[in-house]
Amino acid sequence: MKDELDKRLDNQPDGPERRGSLKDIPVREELLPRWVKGPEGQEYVVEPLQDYFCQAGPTVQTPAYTRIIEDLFNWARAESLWILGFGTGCGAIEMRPLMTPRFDAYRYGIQWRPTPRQANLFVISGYLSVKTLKRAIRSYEQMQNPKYVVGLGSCTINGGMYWDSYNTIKRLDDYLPVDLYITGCMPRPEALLQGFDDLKKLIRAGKAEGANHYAEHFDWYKANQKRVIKDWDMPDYSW
Amino acid sequence: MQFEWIMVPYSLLTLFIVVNYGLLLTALMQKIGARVGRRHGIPIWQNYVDLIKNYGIRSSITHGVMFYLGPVFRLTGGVGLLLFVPTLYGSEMFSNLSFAGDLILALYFIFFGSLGMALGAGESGHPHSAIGVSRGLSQVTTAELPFALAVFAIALQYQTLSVTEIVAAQQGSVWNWTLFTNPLAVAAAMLSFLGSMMRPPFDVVLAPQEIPIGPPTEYHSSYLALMQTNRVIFPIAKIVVYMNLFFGGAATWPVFFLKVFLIYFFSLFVGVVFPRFRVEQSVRWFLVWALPLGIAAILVV
Amino acid sequence: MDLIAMATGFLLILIGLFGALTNRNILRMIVAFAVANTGVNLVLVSVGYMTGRTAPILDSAVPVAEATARVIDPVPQALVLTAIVIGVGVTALMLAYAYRLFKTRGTLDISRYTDLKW
Amino acid sequence: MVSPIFIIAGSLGGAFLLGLLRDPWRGASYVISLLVLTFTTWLAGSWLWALSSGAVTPVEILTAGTQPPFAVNLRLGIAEAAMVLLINLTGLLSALYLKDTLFKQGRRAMAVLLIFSMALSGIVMTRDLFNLFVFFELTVISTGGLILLSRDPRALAAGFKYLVASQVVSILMLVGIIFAYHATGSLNLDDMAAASAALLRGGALAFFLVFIAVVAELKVFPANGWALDIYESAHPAFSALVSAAAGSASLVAIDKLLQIGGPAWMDVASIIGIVSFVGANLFALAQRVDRRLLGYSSVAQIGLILFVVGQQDILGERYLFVAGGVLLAHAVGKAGLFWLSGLVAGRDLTAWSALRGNPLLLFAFASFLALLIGLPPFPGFYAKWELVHAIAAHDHLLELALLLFGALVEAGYLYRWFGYAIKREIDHEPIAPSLYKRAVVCVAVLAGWLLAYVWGELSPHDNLLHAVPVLFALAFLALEWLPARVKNALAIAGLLGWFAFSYPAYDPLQLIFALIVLAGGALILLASFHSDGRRLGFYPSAMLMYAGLAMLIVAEDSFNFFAAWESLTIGSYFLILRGRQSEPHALSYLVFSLGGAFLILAGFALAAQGNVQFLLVSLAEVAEPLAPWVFALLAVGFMTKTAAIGLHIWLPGAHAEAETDVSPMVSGILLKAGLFGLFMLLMTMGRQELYGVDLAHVMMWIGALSALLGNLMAAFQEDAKRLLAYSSIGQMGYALFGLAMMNHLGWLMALMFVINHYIYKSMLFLSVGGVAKRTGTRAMYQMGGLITLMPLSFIAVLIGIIAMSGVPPLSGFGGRWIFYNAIMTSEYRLPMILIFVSGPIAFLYLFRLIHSIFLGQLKDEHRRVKEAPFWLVLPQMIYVVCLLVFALAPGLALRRVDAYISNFLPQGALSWEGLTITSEFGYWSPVSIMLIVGVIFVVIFAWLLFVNRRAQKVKQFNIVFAAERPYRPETTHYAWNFYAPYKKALGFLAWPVFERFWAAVTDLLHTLAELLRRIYTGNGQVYAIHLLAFVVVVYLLKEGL
Repeated sequence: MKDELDKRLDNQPDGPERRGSLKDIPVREELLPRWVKGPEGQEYVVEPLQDYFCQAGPTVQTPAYTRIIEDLFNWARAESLWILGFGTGCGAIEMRPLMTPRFDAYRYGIQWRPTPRQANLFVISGYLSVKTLKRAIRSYEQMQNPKYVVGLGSCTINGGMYWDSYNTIKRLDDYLPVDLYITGCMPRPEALLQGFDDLKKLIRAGKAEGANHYAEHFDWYKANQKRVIKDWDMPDYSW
Repeated sequence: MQFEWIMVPYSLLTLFIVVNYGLLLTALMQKIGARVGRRHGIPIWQNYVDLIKNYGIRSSITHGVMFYLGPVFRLTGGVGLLLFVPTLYGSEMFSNLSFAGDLILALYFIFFGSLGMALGAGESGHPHSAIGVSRGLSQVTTAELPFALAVFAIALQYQTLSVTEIVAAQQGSVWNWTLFTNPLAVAAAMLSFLGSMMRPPFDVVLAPQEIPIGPPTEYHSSYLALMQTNRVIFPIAKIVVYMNLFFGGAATWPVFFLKVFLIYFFSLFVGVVFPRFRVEQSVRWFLVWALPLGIAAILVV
Repeated sequence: MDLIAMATGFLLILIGLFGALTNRNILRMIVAFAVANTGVNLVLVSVGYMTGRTAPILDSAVPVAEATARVIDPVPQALVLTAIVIGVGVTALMLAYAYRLFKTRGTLDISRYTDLKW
Repeated sequence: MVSPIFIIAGSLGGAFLLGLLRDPWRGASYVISLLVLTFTTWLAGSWLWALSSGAVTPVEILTAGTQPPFAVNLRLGIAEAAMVLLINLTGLLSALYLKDTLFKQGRRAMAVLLIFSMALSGIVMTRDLFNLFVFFELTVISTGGLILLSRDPRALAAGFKYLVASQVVSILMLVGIIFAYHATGSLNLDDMAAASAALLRGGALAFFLVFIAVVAELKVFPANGWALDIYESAHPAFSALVSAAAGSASLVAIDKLLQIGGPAWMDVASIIGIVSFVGANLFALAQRVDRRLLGYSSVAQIGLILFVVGQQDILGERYLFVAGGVLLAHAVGKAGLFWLSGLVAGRDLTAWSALRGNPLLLFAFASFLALLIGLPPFPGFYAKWELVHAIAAHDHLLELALLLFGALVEAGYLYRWFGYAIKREIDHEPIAPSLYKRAVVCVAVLAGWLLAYVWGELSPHDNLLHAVPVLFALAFLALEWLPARVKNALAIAGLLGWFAFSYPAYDPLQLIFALIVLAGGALILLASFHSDGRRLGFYPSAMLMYAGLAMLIVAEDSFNFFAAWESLTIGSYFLILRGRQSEPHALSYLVFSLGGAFLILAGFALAAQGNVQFLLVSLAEVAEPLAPWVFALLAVGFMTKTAAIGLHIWLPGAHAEAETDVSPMVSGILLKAGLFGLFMLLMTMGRQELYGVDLAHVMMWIGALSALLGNLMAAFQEDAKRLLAYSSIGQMGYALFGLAMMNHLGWLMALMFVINHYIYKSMLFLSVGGVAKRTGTRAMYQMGGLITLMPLSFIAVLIGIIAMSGVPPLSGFGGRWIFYNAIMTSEYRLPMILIFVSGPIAFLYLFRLIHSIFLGQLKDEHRRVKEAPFWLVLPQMIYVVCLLVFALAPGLALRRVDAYISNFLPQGALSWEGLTITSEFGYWSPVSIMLIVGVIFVVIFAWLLFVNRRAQKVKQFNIVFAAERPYRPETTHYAWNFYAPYKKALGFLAWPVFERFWAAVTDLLHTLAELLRRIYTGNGQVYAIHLLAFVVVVYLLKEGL
């Protein structure tokens, strides 16, 4: 079956190249090009990665308006931190108290959103296994510019106690542009609040341009990501 | 009444007041809800910040034309509903564009935004959006029912479909309010009101996390900003209808603010007390508890 | 006299019909129908019979002038003649059928010929 | 003139002459036989011509130079001449048809054939009882001979059973004759009739015996097993003779006897007839073999004519017209079908699909069936019209019910058969190539249409074959060789031309309906430009439907109304049947429609009280005890067409399975016929009360229930076209509800629904049809994401669903607004609740429709589909424009109608001042709404475009998926069982209660037929016992009565 497909792919203009690139990385079966028969009998190849996913890469989004408006926006971004509700590691447990009466992060304009589309802050909560990294990258890329990454706990800085683990990444900044680390194992909720406050300052100062940094150094990040993620089964940039 | 150009600035003024009031009111309601949980909750101006933030998001994606238009439909629905109903009784300035149609127009225009939004959400291709729409539509079939019956009942009662005339008939004394002249209809309508406010126990449509947040799952940045704008206008526009029909309307802005607050508060109050219903539970609940009230209302009139 | 004839005729009809309906053998059925036909003919004749009159043959014994008063009704007699002829024809036809039926199936049992039903 | 005695003498002479010929001279023998039959046919024909033109008077033919009763005499009047012509013509045609067989069998067989037709002619003409017996016996003997023409070995046994039965019959007859003679002293029928009092007093039994013997010769149900065997096994040409000629002759004989028997015996004949009609039709339901089915049908038809014969006292001078109409239609139709069956190789009903390759024979088949059932324009239609009117006028209601029930069952099994022919796999054996056999069939078709014309001329009504729309439709039969596109252009021109021509004559209400039917029909036909080839059968059917509709709206009397109703029913049946899987649905459509039509017929007949020309406006004058019943019958009849709940089960399948351009026709246009009928009914009869129940109130409930359940069931459909079909049920429910409110605005609302439903349902069916055409499926969950590939279809659906859901600013809102104003003055409030419930449910199915097809995930196999064909899209776009125009200016259409309705219901008219429409209770300004909404929308859209100008277009899998990615589009498209929670809550309301009910009814009928027909054991003796038992039972009942 696969040979058959190869043959047909060869007949397409850029078939051989594409096949080569496809063969470099292990591709999940559902993402392999396949022959499809239309209702009127026409046959054609569907290439899931090309056809289902937008292939464009991220671009640097410069501030669009005058300085004063951008400042207003930066203030608003700082005062309206919407955290993606995605606990990537054990540190997620420390975020829950922030919603409770004792810490009540809502007071500071910090809220949680269930979808990355609407969130602008991604808290990587502790160690990040390779498997989760893939999901984290995808979620990060699906957030809209400007977006911020906060590394929570030592594990995101240097691997922490998992520094020699076969399964976790050591330095989060190699994979995603981190705006701020909150150290500790685990950092207390108070530390988190302090961290968010620092993040706000960065944002207000216009220094939290991680998303643009990511776009600028996209190839570098991607290479790093692909080095650890062996079963890369998605487009390079997940819109 | 006929159209006059002066209506445009007047309507914009209404809109401006309602948007600002809505932004504050929504935050206040959230704060009250937070207080029930012994929290302080968001700052009162938080909605402004969120709104500006969302307009300030630099990038966005689109899934297609309908996706793009969905929030436009949504906000048009909210603004239109607000402007089709006179906001203040007896004020020519705040009668808005109500010359275009009567109560029935308002009743049906409620669906305009939801329909457009549902279509936009549908084009995102996200299954959870579709699931949310499916739940929302299912729920609305019975949730709107007692309200429709109540409207019919009071239209019969006052023998008119004109909102202004209905309000006029309730003037004079508090006891002239429909609340007291036709309590059955009001009870039915207020139960229906609960169902349309997207608050517990009838908020499985949004079900955060399960289907992330239902129809708007894919919406973000300025789309979301438009929807947030609608989110503050639309409930108030709807409450204005309720206020005019059942609670004597409002002749001045302070009365307006108060009544809108109280009606809104009713849904919040119920929401913080009761847990969430599943869709079929809420469908049955409206049929079993609210519908008989509505039927009784039209039979008694 | 005529009553006896008529009764006999009816009896024959009944016997014939009974025979035709109870015998499965086709030939027996045909014979039974012949009996019934005879009965019918007897009835026909007996209806036309009038006591004390003579046969409706206009010869020297019965002058034409007295015929209406002296002969029995001639019409039934004529009918009987026709009926007998027809009866013979039908009987012959039935026998022909019986013959051919037997040739195709080798049996004369009418209950065997039920390919067509319902 | 040549004496009619030569009809008998000629045949007899010919038979003797054949006896003199030598056996090998087959050709000469055959020529002689044909010449003889031609001669007798000509003779009978010339007499018929002379008699009917009044050139001569009926003749008495004396024999033996003596006056009756001393010698046999014959008589030839106009009826006898027609019958003799029928017999000899059938004989001639059968002889032609039998050419091969006769050549094989030789001169004896030919002689027997001549004797047979001679004997039948004799039965018709003779006035002597005993002579009648002789001719009967001759028939028996020749039948015995002719049965052997068949190559079927089973025919032999059948022949013998026949002889056994005829022996019994002849015994009865002879005994009867002699005693009858004894009682009256004469064998002459006229003398006996004169002395009937004496005969009936003294010789009641004698008369009974003769009577029952002749009745038995008619092969009445259930004493007719032998006859059925003959029909099944004999040569079809002979069966044609038996059914058409022998049956007719026996009927003439029974007619003669009833001159003696008088009214008392007429009743007996009626009862036997109607029992035979219903019973045989019922048994026929279970038949799978074509000729046996035709046998049952023959028995039923003869029973019907016997019933007519028995009703001659109340039919009066129209007796011959009625009896002749039914009899000739039966004879031609049945003979034609038997001849046709000789061309078909297989004996199973489904083997008739072989006809499909031959349009001419298929047309013949359809014509014969229509003849049998009595559809317009055939004689049976005129005849049944008068018959039903007569019996209704005399309050024979049970007979009326049985008659209509039997006819319905008959139509059911005959059209099921037609469905097999059109839809089943083509049998491998083709139809026989014999040219002369086909010619015979064609002659029968011609005869059928000729009779149709003659009966039209004879009837007191307008001849349907003079109606221009019908002729226009029939003209397409002659134009079938043209390419479909040319025919389509002709059809459109015809519709528009007729509209322009009739335009001045319409009143506002008719104008609205005419606009929808004719102009709207033309618009839908634009879509038909899409199909190429010749599209055989489409245009005659479609134009017949349109012709019926066009005539319906201008009909002034009940006859024309009903004729139009039947035409549109038949036309649309053929149309629906064209769909690929539509066989069972077309059948259920037809059965329900005809059932409804029969109710309408009964209603008109009751209302008319014997007056066959009954103006529709006179419905208003129907008196009290009758009026509510008339109202109920008509209303239920019309509601069958609008698919009111309970009578709706035919609709989903019929509309969904129809072809792409047929669905909008039958949904957008055809359903309106029922509404038009209801309009007509309510305008003339107004409110009616039955047992203190206001029927309008009942209708309101039915309308409300239809709206609710129609919508609810639509929400649970997976098939897009079925969804639309169920939605039609709901929409028609609204319209019915509006009508039943019996107030000004209610009617206006109904009318608004008429217009709106036409526009958006036609549009939706076209777009969904186009999508289905491109994707090759109708299951919505298999589609998805087609918005970018089929944007125009999407726009059509989008506009359609906004309009349909009643959301401002499109035109559906106008309907809702009028609805709310209308219910303000309604007397009843409870039914509103159901309407209120059903309103939001419409959103469910509408959203599902657009979402599952156009939004969501695009499937792999649809990645390359193209926009629907141009000709399908064009009308959709026109509809979009129409909707927008109608949304802006509803007054264009409604203003005049509003004024017109005021003639009937003056209270509550709308005011159309300026741009605002004002009612007693509220106001509504369509243009302002549109402008306001438009301006707000544009402003917000512009703002969004400004702030969101850099949006990145992404593809279908670029969605947030809980940090994962979708797997396949099929598993990501949420579409199947879309309203699962809703189904959990309210799904029980959509249980197919009515489907099961009607299925149980049909199952019951079939099971009954299957069980009871086992009395025909196949044993000749049993048949003889049946016969005797029948005689005894009839006698006992007669005496007991």
